[in-house]
Amino acid sequence: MSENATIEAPTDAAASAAPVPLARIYGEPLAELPADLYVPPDAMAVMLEAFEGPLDLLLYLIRKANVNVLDIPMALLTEQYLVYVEAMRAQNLELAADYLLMAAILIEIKSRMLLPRPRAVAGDEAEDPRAELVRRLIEYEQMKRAAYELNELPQAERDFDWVEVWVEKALLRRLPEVNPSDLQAAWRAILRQAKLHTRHQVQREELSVRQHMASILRQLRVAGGFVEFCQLFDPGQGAPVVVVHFLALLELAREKLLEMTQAEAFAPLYLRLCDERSDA
Amino acid sequence: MSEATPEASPPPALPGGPEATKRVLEALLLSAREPLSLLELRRAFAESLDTQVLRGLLDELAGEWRERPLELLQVASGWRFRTRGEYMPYLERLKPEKPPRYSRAVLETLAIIAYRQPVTRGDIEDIRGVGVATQVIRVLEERGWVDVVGHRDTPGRPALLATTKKFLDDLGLRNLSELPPLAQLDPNLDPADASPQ
Amino acid sequence: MSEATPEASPPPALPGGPEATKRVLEALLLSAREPLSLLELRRAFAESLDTQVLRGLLDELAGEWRERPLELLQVASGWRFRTRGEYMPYLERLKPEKPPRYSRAVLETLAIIAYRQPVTRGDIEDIRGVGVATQVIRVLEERGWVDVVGHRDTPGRPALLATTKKFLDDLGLRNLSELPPLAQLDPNLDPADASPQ
Repeated sequence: MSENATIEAPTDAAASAAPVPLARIYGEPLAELPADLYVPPDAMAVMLEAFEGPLDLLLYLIRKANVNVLDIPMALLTEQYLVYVEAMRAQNLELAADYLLMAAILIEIKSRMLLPRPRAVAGDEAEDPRAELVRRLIEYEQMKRAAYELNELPQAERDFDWVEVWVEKALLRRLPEVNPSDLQAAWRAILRQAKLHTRHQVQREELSVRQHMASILRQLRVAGGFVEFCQLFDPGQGAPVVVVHFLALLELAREKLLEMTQAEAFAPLYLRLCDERSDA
Repeated sequence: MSEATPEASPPPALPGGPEATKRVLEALLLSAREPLSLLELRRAFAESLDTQVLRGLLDELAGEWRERPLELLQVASGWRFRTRGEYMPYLERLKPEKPPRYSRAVLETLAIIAYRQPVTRGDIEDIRGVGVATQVIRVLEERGWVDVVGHRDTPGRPALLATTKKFLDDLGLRNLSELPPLAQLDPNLDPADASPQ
Repeated sequence: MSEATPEASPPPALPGGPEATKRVLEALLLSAREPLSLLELRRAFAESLDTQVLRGLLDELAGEWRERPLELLQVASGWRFRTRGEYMPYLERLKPEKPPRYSRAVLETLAIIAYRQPVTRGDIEDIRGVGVATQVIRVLEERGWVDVVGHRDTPGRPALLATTKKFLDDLGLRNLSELPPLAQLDPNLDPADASPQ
């Protein structure tokens, strides 16, 4: 993008010396494409898409030209605006109606500027035809900067996270709460009822075997088919864990939940789920 | 706390002094999923805590955390702990998706709603000078930052949009007056300032 | 954001010493919604932290919180902070209603699965002496506490049920052997003691 595109007030001489217009854009003569306006087509497309709308484009032109927004040279702003809009059209960018509407507004203001202003009646100053446009530009620029400032504020999830420490009782999900002692109580109730005291005493040691039984079943399920004995063990977990794991294997075999096979003595031992025999 | 069922017990007496009370406040604020208002905090203490005392303890608590990785912040809906900005790079590595970065269209629409509320979609379009895509407003509604607070009594009864408490909370603000002040337009701005970002 | 985008920067060097690292761990664990495994914690540090060092720092951190309202726990799927039980009555008062409770049938079924896994529905019925409604098992499966780990090789190939990692996490247990032991049960226990609360 050119850095020095400015709206230079042409002298009358320059104006009178203007050659035959190159083109007319929306009825406005365009003498020549300002030299500093040439932008490679691809870059132009990117640049034009960067504008949020006609007000944004106008503000850009005004700021780039470094002119006072309260005293906009309408003829030149209009000309430059139309050049950009024409460039958009030439790039086959879908030209929003908003841009065309603004073109019409600019042309209308420009022509009203050329008319002699009616004398103020009773001391009231006649309104500047640019007043409404200026008001809109100022308001938009204010909001545009406010948007920038808002985006600078620390924002949840982007710049910080809220803290929400886990609360054991599932208070927030309104799900029923269970704690280990509830299970103990439930178990006792069952026993009292079924009079199975001796049969169903459960010890800690047995429970850890039961956990390993469940995890071996899961492991075999995921593997599908035969798994070599050694693969079920992780010596890194230490001897006590390996022993419990082995006890769990034996218990599973005893309960006929898994099947062990060996082709010959000292050959690798293979295991699979009994219920997979029919699938295999 | 005894083993007796706590739900059934009468409101407990204030625990042992302000230090213990601060620990309760800490537990409440660290585990709440929303900011807690003074009203809610008092409810947690079965109204046995004076509002002025509570305010003082919250300030002390915020002070105790000043050098730590969390900060206790007062936002629109109450008090809440949040992580400090410098820890975000670590936190982000564990996030499955990147936090949203909003387009200029979304941010400008948000600014207009925030500073000019309540506004209709038409008002926003007038100020921005372009149509506002439905998607833009939906993004803000889905984030919970904007909602419909009424309808203007004009033809079509357009919806009036305003920002929510969550918007203020998520930006760490207590109320709208803490929004950055609107800039007074300087006619001779640095031109670079106005170029599209 | 004026800050450099953290995603683009190379993995940061370890921050200043173990104290600063512990503060990062604190920020991570306090803001996480789920337990964080060692793997995830190492990922947050872009793998620049040795697992043994990490383990040591987590133990130190747990020690630092020993006297505070939260505790740092190791559960089945990793590490997480938890609000200590004695603060529950305050938290509960923030909620207008009381949480629901599971029926006796659900609790007993869960107890049987937890203590006797893997079990079939038939086993549960044998132990309870009554039929078990499909709904009862579905409730536990939907909660993510119970799942099918295989089928017994008997006629009908009944499904074998076991408890999940989530069950352990939600009850604050590291493994099944942390369940209360069911050692010597005296059938003449004080009835109040064993009746479901």
